[in-house]
Amino acid sequence: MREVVAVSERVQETPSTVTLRFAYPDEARPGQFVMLWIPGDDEIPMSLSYVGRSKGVTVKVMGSTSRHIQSLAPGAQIGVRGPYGNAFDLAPRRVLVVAGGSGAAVLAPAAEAAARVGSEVTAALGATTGSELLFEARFRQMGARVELATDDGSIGARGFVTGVSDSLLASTIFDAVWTCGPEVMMDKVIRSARRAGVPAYGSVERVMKCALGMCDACALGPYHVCVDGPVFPGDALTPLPEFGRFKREPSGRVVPH
Amino acid sequence: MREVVAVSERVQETPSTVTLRFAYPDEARPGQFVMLWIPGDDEIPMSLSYVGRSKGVTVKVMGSTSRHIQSLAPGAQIGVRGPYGNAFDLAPRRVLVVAGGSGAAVLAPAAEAAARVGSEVTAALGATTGSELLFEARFRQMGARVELATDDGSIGARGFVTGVSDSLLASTIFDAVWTCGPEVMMDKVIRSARRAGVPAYGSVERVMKCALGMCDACALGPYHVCVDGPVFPGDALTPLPEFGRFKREPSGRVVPH
Amino acid sequence: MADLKVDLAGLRLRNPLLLASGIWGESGESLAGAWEAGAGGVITKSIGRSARLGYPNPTVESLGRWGFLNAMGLPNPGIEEYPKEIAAAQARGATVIGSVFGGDADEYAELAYRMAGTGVGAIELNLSCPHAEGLGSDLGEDPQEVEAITRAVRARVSVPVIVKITPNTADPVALAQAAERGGASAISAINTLRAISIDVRLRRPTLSHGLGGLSGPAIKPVGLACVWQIYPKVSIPVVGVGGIRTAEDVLQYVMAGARAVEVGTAVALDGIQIFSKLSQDLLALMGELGIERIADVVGAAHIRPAVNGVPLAAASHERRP
Amino acid sequence: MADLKVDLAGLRLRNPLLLASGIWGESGESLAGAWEAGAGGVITKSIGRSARLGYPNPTVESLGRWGFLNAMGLPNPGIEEYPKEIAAAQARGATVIGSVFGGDADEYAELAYRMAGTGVGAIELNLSCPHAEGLGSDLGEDPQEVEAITRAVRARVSVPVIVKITPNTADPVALAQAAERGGASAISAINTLRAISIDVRLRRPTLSHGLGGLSGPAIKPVGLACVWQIYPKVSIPVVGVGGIRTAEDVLQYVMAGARAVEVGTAVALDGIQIFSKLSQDLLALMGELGIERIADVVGAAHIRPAVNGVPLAAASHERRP
Ligand SMILES: Cc1cc2nc3c(=O)[nH]c(=O)nc-3n(C[C@H](O)[C@H](O)[C@H](O)COP(=O)(O)OP(=O)(O)OC[C@H]3O[C@@H](n4cnc5c(N)ncnc54)[C@H](O)[C@@H]3O)c2cc1C
Ligand SMILES: Cc1cc2nc3c(=O)[nH]c(=O)nc-3n(C[C@H](O)[C@H](O)[C@H](O)COP(=O)(O)OP(=O)(O)OC[C@H]3O[C@@H](n4cnc5c(N)ncnc54)[C@H](O)[C@@H]3O)c2cc1C
Ligand SMILES: Cc1cc2nc3c(=O)[nH]c(=O)nc-3n(C[C@H](O)[C@H](O)[C@H](O)COP(=O)(O)O)c2cc1C
Ligand SMILES: Cc1cc2nc3c(=O)[nH]c(=O)nc-3n(C[C@H](O)[C@H](O)[C@H](O)COP(=O)(O)O)c2cc1C
Ligand code: FES
Ligand code: FES
Repeated sequence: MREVVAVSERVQETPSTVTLRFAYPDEARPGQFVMLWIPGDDEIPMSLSYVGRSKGVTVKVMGSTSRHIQSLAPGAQIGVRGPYGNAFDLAPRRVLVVAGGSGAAVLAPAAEAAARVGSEVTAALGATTGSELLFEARFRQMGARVELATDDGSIGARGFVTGVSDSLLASTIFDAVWTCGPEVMMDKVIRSARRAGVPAYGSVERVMKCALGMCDACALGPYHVCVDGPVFPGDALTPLPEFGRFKREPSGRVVPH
Repeated sequence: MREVVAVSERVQETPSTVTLRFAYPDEARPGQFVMLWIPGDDEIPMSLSYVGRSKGVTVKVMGSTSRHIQSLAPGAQIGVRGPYGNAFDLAPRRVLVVAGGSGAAVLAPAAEAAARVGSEVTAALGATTGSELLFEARFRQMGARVELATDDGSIGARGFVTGVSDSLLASTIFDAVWTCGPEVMMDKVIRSARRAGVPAYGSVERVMKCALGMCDACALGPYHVCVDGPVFPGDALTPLPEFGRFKREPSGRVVPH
Repeated sequence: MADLKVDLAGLRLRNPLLLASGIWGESGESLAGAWEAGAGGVITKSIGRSARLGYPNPTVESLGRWGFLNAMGLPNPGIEEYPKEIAAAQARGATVIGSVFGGDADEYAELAYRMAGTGVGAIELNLSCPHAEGLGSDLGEDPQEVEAITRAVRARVSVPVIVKITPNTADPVALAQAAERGGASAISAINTLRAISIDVRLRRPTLSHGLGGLSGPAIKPVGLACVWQIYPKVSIPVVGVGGIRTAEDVLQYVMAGARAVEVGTAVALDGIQIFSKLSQDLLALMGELGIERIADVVGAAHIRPAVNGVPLAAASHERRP
Repeated sequence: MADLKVDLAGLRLRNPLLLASGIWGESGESLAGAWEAGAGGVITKSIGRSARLGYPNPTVESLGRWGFLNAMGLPNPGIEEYPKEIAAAQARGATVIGSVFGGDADEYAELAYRMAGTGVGAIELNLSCPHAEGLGSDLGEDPQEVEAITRAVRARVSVPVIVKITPNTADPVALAQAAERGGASAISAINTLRAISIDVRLRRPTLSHGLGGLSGPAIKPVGLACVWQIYPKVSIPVVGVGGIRTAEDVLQYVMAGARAVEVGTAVALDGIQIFSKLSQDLLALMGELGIERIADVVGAAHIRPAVNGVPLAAASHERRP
């Protein structure tokens, strides 16, 4: 059930990304998300980028609500319900994290938790440009090996992060790959991991309304992202005709992704 | 919430009194009552005369529903909800039990439980005639000293049971008196006990509908018999102008007792 | 220190928490007990012309923490007998509101007149009992009847007249407006929801009357919606009823538009201490939220405030098609 | 071995447990999933003429185990797009019932006609959405509209037409009888109850639309009462909906008069396994109670049986005034 909480801290992570912190009592695991309500505006799904007692979401501007969220100052009241969905399995000894854009928001707490229980973390982070690289310092702080890629080459390798992750997969042995980002990117990462014989897990996004497995807004093949996901094994995602190609708009109509 | 259970045993205790046994899971303490529903007929309050897992009620014919209950054979389905109300405090070392008519129904399990934890039980049982004496054997079996009185003198002392209890109170030291029966009788018992310096407790009856402390049908002075009773300290009962004199009919109208 | 006093259509209440009709309402001593336990006013059982036994038991079915089903069948001692109960409660200082039910406008008017004669602070017209054929709700579902009954009562009594409406309707606003046209001083909403429970082993309803009324926490969102709908459409005060068990429930009703509330089922769930508990908790909650007087936030949820400094007109959902 | 098959107005169902409209109903794969999880039939999301986004979030408010408030706002991809979803479900063998909503009789008829063209086994007319102005319930509260809409639909389609009625009415029987006069093959009851939830800290409703509909266990006694009232007053079958979560709930609805039931909120509370669980539990319960076929006990609670051998006429409560 929903709690109304006050924003305790606002951190501008990159020019387009802001983290809001707030106290929210329910326990959460990395990978899970909350429904975040801006009273008077929309309620949207947001992965938890911090899962301790002081929770956090890291929001990229996409449209009016995410812009509204970014404008919130400490003290602003927001509605939070959840956490919902499943989490990353924190077992792998050597994990490769592949993040595109705000995908690092959900992967950072998972990697942190894995590192805390002894996993070796390698992070491939991608962004359009250097200033948009999210949580680079946070990954370094947890002791991860960090490789960067930017579309404009301003920092790290020029081009997509899949280039970086492909060469990591070719050169290093991993027990799992975790990825979050645009679906075409995740699709590539999952396929490369499969070729390297490494199980991959991707966190996917679909329109969320109830977040309770009822309204069907988040239908993805036979799954409901809100309860069966958002984290899926790559082998479940790649066979889906819609993965990387189609999504449903809020009306339920299928549209290109 | 109500359970539908089957009558497991029917015992004709006296010509006018029948015990029905049935399995009912909820824990109960001696003094408490249940609401007993005869499907298609009324639902009426009945003290538990047996409070173990196999519970029991001991019913005297008063009108059509009690007659209907008495006609039930093993296997018959009845609705039971409860137990409701408070219970006798089982602490007294030496307890005098004064039962008029079916009053023994609720006093027997209380005396049994007290005897089991080491109380000395004395029982003064009264009835119109010898064959109507209820639970005499049961009191003897628990090791109680038993004194009898009948209106017609067919067994024990002739006259009201209050004669017997008065002389017991005069001759013996008790730590408590428990009584159940007609209110004029209980009123006398309570007053005698007070004179003897012994705290008395009486189990009283009023019309019950909800048994939940809501509908006010069982109002007795400032009390609701269903939740504040049915067991009251004598000192709470005797000051009430209605005790022994008035009751409310199902409409709520005050009528002579 | 926050203040719980409210003025309900001229009736001054020390707090907005009224004992709902039909709960602890048959005996004057019970009414007095509820008053002394902290109720801001006590509403009597609904009283009719002559004594009614009500339906045979079972008259109540418990749904645990969710509430109850009941079909009491309007038991009451009749208007001849009842004034002495009111007198007993008044002698102890209670603010009493007299509830009446009848079969037509004349009967309501006559009963209200006699009820007013006892010196009650207000009259509540039960136009909403969901399980008594030809009485209460059967009339209360029809706006024309509601208006006619209210008008007939209004003509006979000078104390405030509260019309209690049914949620078993397509349009609670129409009923409330009809009552207002008829001269009602206030609306109370809601009575119980038409409901039933069936035992599958016995293959029959568990209440002797079959149909009954659902009360308690389960119906709170429905009562709240009725108050929400009615409040902006009438200019008389609204009294909220249905499922109130916590101070937050009270404040939800107040913000939906209620100037006072009635508490029924919670008395069975929590005991009569519910009144002092609600008062205390309400004061604490008001303190926490910076609310000084109940009256200050009546209907507050209807004013769409700027949230977090962002005026709502700019928010996305007011723009979407 | 007890048998769960039922015939609903000519539509053969392998069991009486239908997926309620609006739950898992936007995608053909979800419908197929519910079918494969054991539903006896699946009802689509209510479909309109063209794509509707629905209301902005929050569209749902959880009340825990009691159920939900929702005001989805009838999101749907429109009747142009939707047939491919139905085809996907049918390709997996599902018995599909197509739900439609509209703004007037012509629109309902047109939509039903196009829906029937997809080969659905039956049509359900959503005349009962409590939170969409000018659609659904606004029409469905008026018996004349219900009759006219049903008649218009009946004239265009030959499959069974189920009319889903609202509980937000004084008289569910009048609505059901209107549907029957209009040519309905069956009645389904109920849709959600008009309800709201308010946050006292934010001083505003928590659903973006304000008013919403209450579903889930909290409303079971109300849905059951509607079925109980309607069953003896129509000669077409009734489908029970509202708060069903256990086999006992199902049997209560059946004994109140339902030939089949719909399950909505329980899918969110218990997962889609609810269908196989209900089937198994229902078979076990029927075995325990000596019931061979669902059809044998439809409406059984209306027949006052002799209890414990004592014929009811002799029982006291039938004699009391
Ligand atoms: C499980 C999950 C976790 C997410 N985690 C994050 C995160 O950590 N950080 C982050 O920046 N973003 C996250 N998102 C995406 C975020 O929810 C959308 O960016 C946001 O809803 C956009 O809203 P808007 O009003 O700003 O944009 P709009 O202009 O309304 O829409 C832009 C796009 O956002 C998507 N969107 C809109 N409404 C919803 C909705 N109700 N549910 C899902 N998608 C919607 C649609 O694809 C739409 O085309 C997550 C989404 C999901 C499903
Ligand atoms: C707490 C309590 C415990 C009781 N325990 C026993 C018991 O152990 N054994 C026993 O034989 N009797 C007991 N009674 C009394 C029993 O409930 C009544 O005798 C019974 O209700 C009579 O019903 P009837 O239909 O046979 O008689 P009716 O002809 O209906 O009425 C006869 C009298 O019974 C009383 N009565 C009727 N209906 C009710 C009702 N709903 N609630 C209370 N009293 C009613 C009235 O005083 C009435 O005048 C108890 C009553 C109470 C309140
Ligand atoms: C046992 C019982 C008896 C009731 N009797 C009456 C009555 O006589 N008159 C009336 O107007 N309402 C009566 N009601 C309705 C309540 O006053 C109230 O409107 C309803 O129960 C909803 O409030 P609650 O959820 O707080 O109980 C009765 C309710 C119950 C539970
Ligand atoms: C999220 C949600 C969406 C719904 N959408 C529809 C709908 O589109 N059409 C319809 O007729 N009923 C709709 N309903 C009502 C359900 O079909 C059902 O009548 C109601 O929820 C009561 O059943 P339940 O308690 O089993 O959920 C919806 C209910 C919910 C909870
Ligand atoms: S968001 Fe409603 S089913 Fe997933
Ligand atoms: S029987 Fe209803 S209050 Fe006691």
